[in-house]
Amino acid sequence: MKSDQFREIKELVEILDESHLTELEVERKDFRVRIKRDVVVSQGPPLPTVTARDESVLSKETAASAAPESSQFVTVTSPIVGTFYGSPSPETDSYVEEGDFVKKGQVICIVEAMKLMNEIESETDGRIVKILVENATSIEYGQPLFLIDPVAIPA
Amino acid sequence: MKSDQFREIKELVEILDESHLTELEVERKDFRVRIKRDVVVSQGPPLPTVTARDESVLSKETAASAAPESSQFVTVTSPIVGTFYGSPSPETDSYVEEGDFVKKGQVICIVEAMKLMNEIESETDGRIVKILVENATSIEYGQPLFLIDPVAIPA
Amino acid sequence: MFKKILIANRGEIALRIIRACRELGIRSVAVFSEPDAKSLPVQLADEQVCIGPADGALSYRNIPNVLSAAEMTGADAIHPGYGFLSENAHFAEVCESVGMTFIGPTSEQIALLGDKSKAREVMLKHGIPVLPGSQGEIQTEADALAVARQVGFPVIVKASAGGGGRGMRVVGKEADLLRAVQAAQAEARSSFGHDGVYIERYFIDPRHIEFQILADVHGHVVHLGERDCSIQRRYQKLLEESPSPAIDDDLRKEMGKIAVKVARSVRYRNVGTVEFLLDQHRQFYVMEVNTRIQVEHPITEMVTGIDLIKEQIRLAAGQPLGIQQRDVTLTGHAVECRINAECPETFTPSPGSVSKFRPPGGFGIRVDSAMESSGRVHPHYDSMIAKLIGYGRDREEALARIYRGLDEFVIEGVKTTIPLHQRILSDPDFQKGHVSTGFLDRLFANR
Amino acid sequence: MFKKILIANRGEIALRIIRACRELGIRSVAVFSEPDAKSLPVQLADEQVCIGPADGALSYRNIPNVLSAAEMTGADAIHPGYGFLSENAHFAEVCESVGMTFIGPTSEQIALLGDKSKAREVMLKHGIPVLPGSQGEIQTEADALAVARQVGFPVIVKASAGGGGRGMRVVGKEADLLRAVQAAQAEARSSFGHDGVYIERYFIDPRHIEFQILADVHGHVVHLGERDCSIQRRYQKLLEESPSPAIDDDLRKEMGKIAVKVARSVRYRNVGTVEFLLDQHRQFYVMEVNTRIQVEHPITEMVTGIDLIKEQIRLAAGQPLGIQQRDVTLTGHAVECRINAECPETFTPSPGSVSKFRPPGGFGIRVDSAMESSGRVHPHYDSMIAKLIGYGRDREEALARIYRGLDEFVIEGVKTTIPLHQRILSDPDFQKGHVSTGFLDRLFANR
Repeated sequence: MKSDQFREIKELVEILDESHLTELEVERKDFRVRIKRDVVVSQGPPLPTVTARDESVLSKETAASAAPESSQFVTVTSPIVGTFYGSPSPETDSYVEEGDFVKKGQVICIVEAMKLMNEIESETDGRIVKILVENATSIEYGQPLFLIDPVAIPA
Repeated sequence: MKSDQFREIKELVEILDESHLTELEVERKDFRVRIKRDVVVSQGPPLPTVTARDESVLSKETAASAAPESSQFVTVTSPIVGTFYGSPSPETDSYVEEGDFVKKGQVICIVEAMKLMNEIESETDGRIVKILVENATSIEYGQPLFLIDPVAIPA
Repeated sequence: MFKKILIANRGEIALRIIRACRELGIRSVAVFSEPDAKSLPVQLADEQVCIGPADGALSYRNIPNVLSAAEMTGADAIHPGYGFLSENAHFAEVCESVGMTFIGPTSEQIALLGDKSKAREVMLKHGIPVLPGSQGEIQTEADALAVARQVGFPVIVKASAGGGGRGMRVVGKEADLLRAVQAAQAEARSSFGHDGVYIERYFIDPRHIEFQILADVHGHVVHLGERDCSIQRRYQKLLEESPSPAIDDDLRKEMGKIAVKVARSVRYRNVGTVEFLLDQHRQFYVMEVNTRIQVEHPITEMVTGIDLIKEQIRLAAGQPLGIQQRDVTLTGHAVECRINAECPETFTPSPGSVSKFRPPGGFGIRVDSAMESSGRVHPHYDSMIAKLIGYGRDREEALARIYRGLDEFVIEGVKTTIPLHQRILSDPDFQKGHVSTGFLDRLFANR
Repeated sequence: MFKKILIANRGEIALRIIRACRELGIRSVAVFSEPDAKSLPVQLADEQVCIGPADGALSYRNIPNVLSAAEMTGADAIHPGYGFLSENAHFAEVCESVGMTFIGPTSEQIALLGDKSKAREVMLKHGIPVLPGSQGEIQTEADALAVARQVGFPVIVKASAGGGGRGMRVVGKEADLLRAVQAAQAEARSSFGHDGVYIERYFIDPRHIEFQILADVHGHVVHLGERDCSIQRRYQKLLEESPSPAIDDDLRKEMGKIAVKVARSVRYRNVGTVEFLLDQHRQFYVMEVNTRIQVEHPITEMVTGIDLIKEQIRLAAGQPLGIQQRDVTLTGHAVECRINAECPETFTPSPGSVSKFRPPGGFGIRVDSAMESSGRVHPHYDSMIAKLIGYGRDREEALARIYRGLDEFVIEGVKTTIPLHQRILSDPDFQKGHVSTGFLDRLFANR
């Protein structure tokens, strides 16, 4: 995180702290901050808590378009380092498309590592909101692959 | 000044800053902090100003007794590095004693440097509140030698 | 020469390798576990790939992820550093099979020299002085007794697959032998998955001396003199120096010849270290060969002027050694202190945030560290946070330098072994060069 | 040997001297001006005395305060560093008169060698090659014309008391001579209080080469080889290296002999530097002698292994030189980059707070600096905040090292000359060693 981001966080903490509200959230292109005041019964003043995330990787993928409200979604990340493939072979259809409904345990992509094809399964029932990686690109450990909305129900 | 003192000052600034008061003063054994908010007409929030002084040297001399309110006094500091003498020679009386009234320009001590005796003059009319240095001790540049109360008038 | 090297390691050795790459004009790829995302090597490498979570088994030891990262970045070689995959023969073999250069010896050499009793057999065959003991692993109880009687008590029972003090038992008298063999076998089985053990004569208070070896693929081998690593705590080295106060030119020549012979006996290539035990009568015995770069390699660099990591890379690329044995001279004296984030009394690790890190500088001081102010000591990994190296024209100057460097070193937020090093350096026996592997225990006993 | 040394300086050289004292077991006293109260040398010295306000004339150049501080702390010697009082003959004389050891040559030697035209006369008398020019100061206009015609144009008019480029005028043709002499005299009068000037032949694009000298009180003198300081901007050195790419063993022997002869001609003692001008035909001329330790002394330390500050202290204490000329060998190659807090394009100073300072480390990298994170660059003083020294087995390795070091160096909050050094090091002419005092102007002209 850059030092000017720290500065901004500090300012936000102060803004909230001086108000009577309990939560403040600011989101910008590649930077999101949420500050919350826990309503606690204590002897000291209420302590604000800060959650900041550098979402530059995420924002790179979602471009500047209206990003879905990601906090309610499940992010499927890559458990291995390798090459992402959305379909079993170049000739066949993709495992899933955006908007598709998937079941927990359903194969949603493969990651090739050392000539081995590793099938990646959905961790939840839900709707594929966003595929975050282009076909046939290199991905690292922990890289977000899919956003799934777990509360969506097929119409 | 120790780092925990800095931390304390920071906390105090925050306390004042979050209040609607204009001044806060805390005094402890060897440490005193005064924080003031200038009541200014500005577009930004009022800026607090900090004045902190490490009075460990002072407190060493004044012991635990009620320290005089030094901010109103003039401090005479040494303009040179050398040895402090309160009298022209070991046989003679001191130039001044605590409680004496002095005139601006009056010699109040000598500092010996490289065998030369440098007479130090009072910068102001007033009463010698405190002699801060023992006779015949080494002193560095800028070291406080006397506290003078410039508003005191001979009875 | 390689165009891009992936560094399958972390911390100071990853940074050390990145620096060498940069000086050679080779691009570097840092792989990292999640908690290391902001570490100095990750900042300073040309490319970065996250390969797993904090647990080293799932990241830095994760062969598929490391190799995938190498493939996807187009690296043509992997430097394993020390620890992690550096002495993993299987990893070296997989690298070989996919055409990725493993910067180190061949997988067969790693496998052979990693099996201590097999390595012992090979060396015996080549007339290399090894510790008196069993020829290969102990097969029967009678075997154990016969060997122990022959070499004389005390003896030490060691696991063939062992290292770092595990699977070892010192036995003072015959009555305790069989129980010790069984215990060592059990420990070896659970630690290394192989219960083979062998027996050697046990020396009280020897020196731990090791010779640095360089070998090219054409069979040309030189040694770069010795390092004295006698200051240890439970087989963990703390402070090393080169040259050794116990070794003169004649003994260096003699031991160096044996070190080179050891390398030749297995057609060794790349850098390696031959570890010796040296007794008080100038008798020496080869203990084992380390098939990787050592933590303490910088002291050899300081006294020889040779950059061992650059040489390692050049040798792995198939380049011939540019020097002959006669070109190697040891100039001056170098000492290394390993600064660990540990309590200097109890050696319990002290992980946490390093609020301030200000390394010393100036003439004759070298610092190899991946720490910086606001960095973190992670509980998942090794507690070493810096290597401080002091160099001088002679031992006295080197010791004064490193002492001054320790004095100047500011590390706030975690406990470190700096006070322990100051104690060692202040010890009259140490100052006279009278050290052995028992030194540290005596230092603690004499308080 | 001294028990306590007062260091009459600030910044990196004060820290350098404190480090040497610590390694020799000598107590150190830091004197400081008010804004330097929290500086690293003040933190690291054994004792501290405030000697004045920010203005150097009232603090670091304040002879009574410096001497009082030495007296009151019981110091038995004063190390002046470079700049400030280091070449002040009067200060050295006062030290001598009060029985305080001035760590440097005698006051007479400082006075003689500080008067450039007088020094020239002495050297001429001893058959030392000096630049063709006037014998002593110019007395009349006719004198000036006669000398200039004899040595041939272009000539340079220099102030006897000069230094750092002030009081100098280059004259290309006869018609401009007299006006230039008058201008130089006027500048000399206002800068140094003495309007004496002399004339020398002016060389276009020479190298600036200097030899390090060590001399003991018994008249034993050795030289420690040369430094090539040709990379300059307006007579300010920016980057130095040792050995010089222009000097082979034969020329080194020849110039070294002359450097030693210069020292002997004035019975020099302590450390000193003989500055030469070297033209493209291997002709060399002595320009002047610097009677102090130089900023760039570390590169000589790196290639000789000799700690110049420790030697300086030992020599001042009257100890004999422990080495003969044949013991001195230059091993490897060293480069120094002066990192100034300046705009790398315009050279305007960039004072302010250094929010982050993270020096590079590792093999072959040395950093001499008194800066640290949250330190300050004070507008009152020299803008140099660090010296980065790169050492390697040969010039190529040294250049790769220091380039890597510059890359790694993090200094936030002020502008620095790091980008300029990277440009110099990337220049093909520089890489080939083809440099002269005109190099930097050409680099800027060729953009």
